[in-house]
Amino acid sequence: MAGRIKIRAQKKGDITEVKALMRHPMETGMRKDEAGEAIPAHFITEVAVFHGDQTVMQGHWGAAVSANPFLGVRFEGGEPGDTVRVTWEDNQGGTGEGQTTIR
Amino acid sequence: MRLAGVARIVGLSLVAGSWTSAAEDIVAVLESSFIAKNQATMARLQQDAVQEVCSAPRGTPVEETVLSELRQQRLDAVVLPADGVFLGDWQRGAEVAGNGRGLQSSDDPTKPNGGNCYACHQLAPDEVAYGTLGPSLTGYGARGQSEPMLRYTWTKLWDTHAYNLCSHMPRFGAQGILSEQQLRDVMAYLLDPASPVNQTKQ
Amino acid sequence: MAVKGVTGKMTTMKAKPISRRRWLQWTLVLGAAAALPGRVWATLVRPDAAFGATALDQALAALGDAPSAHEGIEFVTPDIAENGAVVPIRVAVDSAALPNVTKVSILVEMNPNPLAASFNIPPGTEVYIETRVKVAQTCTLYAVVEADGQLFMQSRETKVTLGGCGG
Amino acid sequence: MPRGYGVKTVFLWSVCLALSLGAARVPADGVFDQYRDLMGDDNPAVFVIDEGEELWFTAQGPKSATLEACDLGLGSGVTAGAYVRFPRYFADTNEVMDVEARLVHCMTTIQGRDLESVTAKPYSLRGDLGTEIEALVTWLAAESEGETIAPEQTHAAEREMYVLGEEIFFYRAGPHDFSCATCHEQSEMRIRLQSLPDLTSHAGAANAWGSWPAYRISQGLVRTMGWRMRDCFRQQRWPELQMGSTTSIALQTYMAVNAAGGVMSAPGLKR
Repeated sequence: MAGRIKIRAQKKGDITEVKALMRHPMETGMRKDEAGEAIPAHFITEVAVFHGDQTVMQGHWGAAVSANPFLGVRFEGGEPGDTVRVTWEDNQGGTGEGQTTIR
Repeated sequence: MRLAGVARIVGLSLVAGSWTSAAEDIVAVLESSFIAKNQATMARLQQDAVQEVCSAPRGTPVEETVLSELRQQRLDAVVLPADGVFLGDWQRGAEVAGNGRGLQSSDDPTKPNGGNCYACHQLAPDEVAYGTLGPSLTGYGARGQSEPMLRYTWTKLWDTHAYNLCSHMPRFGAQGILSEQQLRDVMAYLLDPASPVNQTKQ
Repeated sequence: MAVKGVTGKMTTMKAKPISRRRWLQWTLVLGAAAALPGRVWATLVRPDAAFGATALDQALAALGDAPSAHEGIEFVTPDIAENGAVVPIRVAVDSAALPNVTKVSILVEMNPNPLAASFNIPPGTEVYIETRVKVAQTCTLYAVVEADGQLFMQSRETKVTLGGCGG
Repeated sequence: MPRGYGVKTVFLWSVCLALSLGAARVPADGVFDQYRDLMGDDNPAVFVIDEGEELWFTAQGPKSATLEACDLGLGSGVTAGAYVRFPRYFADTNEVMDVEARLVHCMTTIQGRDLESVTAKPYSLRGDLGTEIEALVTWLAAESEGETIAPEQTHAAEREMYVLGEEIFFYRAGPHDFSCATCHEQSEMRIRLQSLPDLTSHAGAANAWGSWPAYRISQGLVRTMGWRMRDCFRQQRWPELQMGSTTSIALQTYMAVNAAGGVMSAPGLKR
């Protein structure tokens, strides 16, 4: 089940700024639901940003990244129309994917 | 689920006649709109004399005699501490002042209720998360611990309506929200010179 | 099921409400995900020891030797957070003052597991990270960067208050 | 219908909108201005808007119908600008309804779903990502983005609902003698650091009414005004307010009429 990612990539001078919002609960495993049952840990563990087929950033995340995570990165170069893609993987084997083109 | 049914009935009566804001009609509407949840029972929708008088929308006049009579009743009903000991432990008082729980449907009824004083008042100058609905009580201890001041402060906590009818402040003693010991501890938090309330800002 | 693709001109004035209907002019790419270019992060090992650490010094030790403070790291966090569940942070490193940074890690001292996230920065990518982390209680946050095998850091305190009406 | 992102087709939304913070409520002395600036415009409510839109177009219930035939007061299927006219009187039910009540009506009539199941869990509990009602109301609010708040007051029942709403607003009850007015009758006030809009004033009501539903950062969820009132009553130590009940509709009428003329700017972003 691919989670949704919303991305905007904007050329600013000689760098490209990428902002991404990801749809994910980022459960720490320490919270309890109304019935007092622990809600299992469910959080993004790996995230990556690509410009075309080049890796722009790659991160490891813990459960302390906020729910519906936000990520902002910048890389040198990139032309309007180029593809920018973001992907993630979580501790339950779920994946997320989003793609846009540079403005 | 009485959603559609009851709303229709009330809707009809709305259309038929103009709405008279007699108390019974509003209680009927409230009872059709809420369901009991844990300790928050439907009985809590019923008003007592103070609540009824103090629920008049702004600008609706209430005769002065009614107000003064009720205020006197509240004053007479105040229960001072049994052994005349007004001050408890300010550390425990600090906990009561910071605890916003108690008597909600989501609260554990076996745990002590909080006073949530910080919701509306500034107290210890170093605590930045304070409310502004009530006056600042920082440095309250400077008022000293004379008998009248102890009785005044106790009465304000027990039932503020004894002095200021229709105040927004809950009746911590009269409504059984805080125990006598908790009230003593809050009194100490306010009046004890060692309490953070009476220290200067770091 | 018809899904309306909507594009529209976006006003970027911050004060005015920016609406969904007046989105920035984007091209809408619909279609199956292109094949992932190899398991790129498989080559980079997740620092599980650091993520598992339950105390700040333990997490730092797992990242490398003790970091020294460095002015070249700009670490921005709010002085007071409206809620500890979402604390926006920004790390930016001036590569002239501190060159060859390859990794940025964010730690929150009083969290059950202080290490919140770590980012690998390949050449050609600015050392610039914006994200949002959970802060369990008022404490010090750390931005730790690795350059030429050495750790440097910048720290800031963020206050987390009991929000709302306290209940 | 699987919740949230259980939708099979992979949506490569490449568009990220910048939902403004709406009329975010910050204490007068701006203690959270820096925090709000750092948060910027990226409001996760954008996902919930999409999920609401998808639900509107998704066939459900015994009649396996979508909600496209639902009349929100501007004609069946008309969603743009519908939210800002609520609460309003509907001849087909002979009732003044809020958005939540009207959606429930369409679900039971057009889709043939039973009232019990549709209203069993209106609002997310801890650990959920969002309920159907929350997503639909969020999308409908976004469909009124920038519109002028103009609740219907032409029908006698609508005007009387306002009078009832005002009366309930000042009704003090429960162990703490709280009413809505206890906290929402004065401007520039706050509980701890939580600012309190004066809902008896136009400015305060427009600010509040125009920015709900809103993404609550403390919960990672978009919450509706219906939920906001239910949780307020919980803290007032009252029993539990029912979605679409007369009290809920009356209070929203009181707020919306006080807010009339203001601008809708939801979903907002709140603590």
